[in-house]
Amino acid sequence: MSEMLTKSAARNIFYGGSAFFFAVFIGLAAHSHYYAATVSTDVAGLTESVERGKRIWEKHACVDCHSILGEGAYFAPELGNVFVRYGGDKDAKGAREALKAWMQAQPTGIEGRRQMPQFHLNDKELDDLVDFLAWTNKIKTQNWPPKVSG
Amino acid sequence: MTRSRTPTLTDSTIPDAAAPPADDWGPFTGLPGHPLMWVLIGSELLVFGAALLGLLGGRIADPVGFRLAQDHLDRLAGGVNTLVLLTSGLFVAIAVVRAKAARVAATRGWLAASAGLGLMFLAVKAVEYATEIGAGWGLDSGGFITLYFLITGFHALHVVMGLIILGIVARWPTAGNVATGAAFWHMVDLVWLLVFPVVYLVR
Amino acid sequence: MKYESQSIAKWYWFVAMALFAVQVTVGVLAGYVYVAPNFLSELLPFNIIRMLHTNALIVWLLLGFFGAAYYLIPEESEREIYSPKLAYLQLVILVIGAGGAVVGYLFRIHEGREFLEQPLWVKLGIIVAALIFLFNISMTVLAGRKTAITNVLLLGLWGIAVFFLFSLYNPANLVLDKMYWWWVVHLWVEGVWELVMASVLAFILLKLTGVDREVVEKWLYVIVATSLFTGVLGTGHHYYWIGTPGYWQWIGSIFSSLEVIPFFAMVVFSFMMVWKGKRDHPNKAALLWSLGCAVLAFFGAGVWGFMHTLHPVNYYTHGTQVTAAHGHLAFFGAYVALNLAIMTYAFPHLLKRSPYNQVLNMASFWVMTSAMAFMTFTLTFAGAVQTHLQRVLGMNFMEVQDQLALFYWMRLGSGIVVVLGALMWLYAMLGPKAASTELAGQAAPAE
Amino acid sequence: MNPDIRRLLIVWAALSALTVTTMISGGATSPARVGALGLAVVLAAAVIKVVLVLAHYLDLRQAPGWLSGFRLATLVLAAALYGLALIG
Repeated sequence: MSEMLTKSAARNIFYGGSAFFFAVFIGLAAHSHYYAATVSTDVAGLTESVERGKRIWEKHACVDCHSILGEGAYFAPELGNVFVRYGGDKDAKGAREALKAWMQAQPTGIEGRRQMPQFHLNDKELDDLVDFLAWTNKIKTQNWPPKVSG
Repeated sequence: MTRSRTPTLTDSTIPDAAAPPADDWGPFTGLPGHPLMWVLIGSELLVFGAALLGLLGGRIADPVGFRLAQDHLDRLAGGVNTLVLLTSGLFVAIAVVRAKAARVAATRGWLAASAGLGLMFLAVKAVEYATEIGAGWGLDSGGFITLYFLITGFHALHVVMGLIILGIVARWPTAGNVATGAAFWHMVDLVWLLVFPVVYLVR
Repeated sequence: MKYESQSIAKWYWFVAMALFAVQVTVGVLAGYVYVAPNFLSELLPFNIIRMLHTNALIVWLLLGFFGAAYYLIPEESEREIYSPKLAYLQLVILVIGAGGAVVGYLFRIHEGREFLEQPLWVKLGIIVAALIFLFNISMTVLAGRKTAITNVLLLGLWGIAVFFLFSLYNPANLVLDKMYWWWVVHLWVEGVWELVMASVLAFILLKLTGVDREVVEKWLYVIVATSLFTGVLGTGHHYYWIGTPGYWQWIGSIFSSLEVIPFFAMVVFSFMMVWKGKRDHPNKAALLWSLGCAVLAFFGAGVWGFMHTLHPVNYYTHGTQVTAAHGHLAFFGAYVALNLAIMTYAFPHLLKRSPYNQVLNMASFWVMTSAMAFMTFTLTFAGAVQTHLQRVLGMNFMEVQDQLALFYWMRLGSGIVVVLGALMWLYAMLGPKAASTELAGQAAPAE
Repeated sequence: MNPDIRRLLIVWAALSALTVTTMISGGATSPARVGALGLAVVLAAAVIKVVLVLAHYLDLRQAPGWLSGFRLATLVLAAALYGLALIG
């Protein structure tokens, strides 16, 4: 039966098996795509200002200090739920003002404290960024993070 | 494209040592079917074993929710499907015997019979799924329902994969190919022998 | 060196070595900012330092892989590289892209997704370079002898290029952005990179131990099969908390627990090969790096990955220093050590020397490895404390970070030692002896 | 009859009988709960079936080392499943 013990048969099983798992993965990813685009995110609330906020988030590489939904650098606090940490669930306006004020007050320059750069965002950009963070806060994340501390 | 004439270190110039025979697969030698198929079989058994342990572990955390969902399963259909797969396994095992005797037509006939039962399994499963989905169940319902769909769905995809493999080995029905394809099919069968009692009956 | 065009590898590896030095140096800088946060905070903020650290790592590892491909494919395929000119063109594009990215980062020119911060023009350059590379390599392989090593390596390299394309997709919906971002990141490091790793390791061991090719190649298929059978659906362990459905918790937990299998198989494989090997190869340093690679990958990627991959654990540890610990040892073990192994093996051939500076090279292995292990333990403890204070007790992030100061000092210390080890290694590779130990032609040691 | 096929038929008959046993003790047609003893029967039948499939359908009787390895693994798995089932 040595004809089947060849390496070319091994290669075929390797390719076939991998293709099988990959096909399963693609199928589940397609379902997850649908889920993310309909169930877990606020699609109606994904306004242009939220998108602009996301681009500002990217332009300044915020993810290279902060994490968002637990991904990113771990140098600065998690921001996926920062809106609720600032009380945005109870007082959205107050949280917005507090976040903007925080951004504008950076860097603190306090010795021995981690410093956040001043990005010179104008008021509209700050609003967009807060819109993005508020939108992100509404993503259904299977109840992560465990504590509001992020 | 000239070869370098520089004297070189010998490890690049030593020809590969005389190769051992192609059917020497170390510890895998002697397994029926291709050794790499057994790597796949082993991986699958680990996956399903872990999933079943996960299911019963999850059940400890939420016994009531699990029971309420589980009571809606069609246990009779699950039992019938067990018999279908076992019979299908018999047919494919006979196909292996015939393939060893190089009886191509008989081999293909038994493979086809086996695949037919595989299709019947899928049909029964589809009826079950249709009822359950009609009752509002979905892959992301959570708890028992999610695990039920994941485990049986992943198994059903293996049946589909098995049908494809049976088709391929029916096209090239050498003894080795048929043994390799049969090994996969039996693995699908074997997994169901554990899935059926644990998912449907443990309650 | 049997084929002229293998010397292409040398130039790729020179660039890789330079970026290696940059990567570890910037890493120490980042570690220093952790303990002295005001340092350079205006001139070079942490986010820029970090993208330099991670991007330099990724690019030098890729350059190392490209070099490895150019080195081993001629020997495996038994012919010269299809077009050395294209290979050098590819290198020039990559150097311009990498250099442009580094300088750009210093001036805040970057995009903003983790690890994919390269400006669009650099991404496109990478894609062009990858296409040139794949064309060149595939033409060589197709025309020559086909071995399991070239097969697997080629599949891995094609996978790298294909999945990189997802770096161009950046939708406004953060969840979708993250979902496909992992198609680059996870399917690279826990998918196709493993194919490159396994095939390069197989090549080195084949050469160093003299074990039959037949045996090596069968093992190779077994290992890469388990990598992809587990690793593809193992992507699920990144889909727990980013807005994807809950079923990934089960899929991710089950499949990624099994991702340890291929790494374990690589350890068994490497030691078996050495044990069964008939050859007493003089390049002991290359052997040390190869075995070290398998073992450290097993611990870093396998064990440290498993530690926090089950979803009930990950719920608490996700995005803490535990991840940092795992990331550091996994990259060092699986991919840094692999590159250092193949370079250590191949450089004497490329320079037409007998193996040189072996003692220094091996010393650098132990220095770097001990320091990385220490760093990993430090970060693991930091992560455990952080998880408890922040995720269980709910303490504020910065308060918790203040509690971790001691760990960050120790991490900085181990980082400095890593840099020393890296410099030792670079000196061993490029220093004076490399230029003086002329190979005595036919009097090469019996191997 | 070909002895191999006769053997396979006997194995198939045994597997079918065990399946019917499983369905009865597992209450496939009744809504009643399954007790500890019923579960033990169900899982024991499953283990025997798995081993029969391994040995005869998969022909692992040709490779006794592998067969006993798989048998042990199945037993351990079934024992763990039984334990979890009793707790839950």
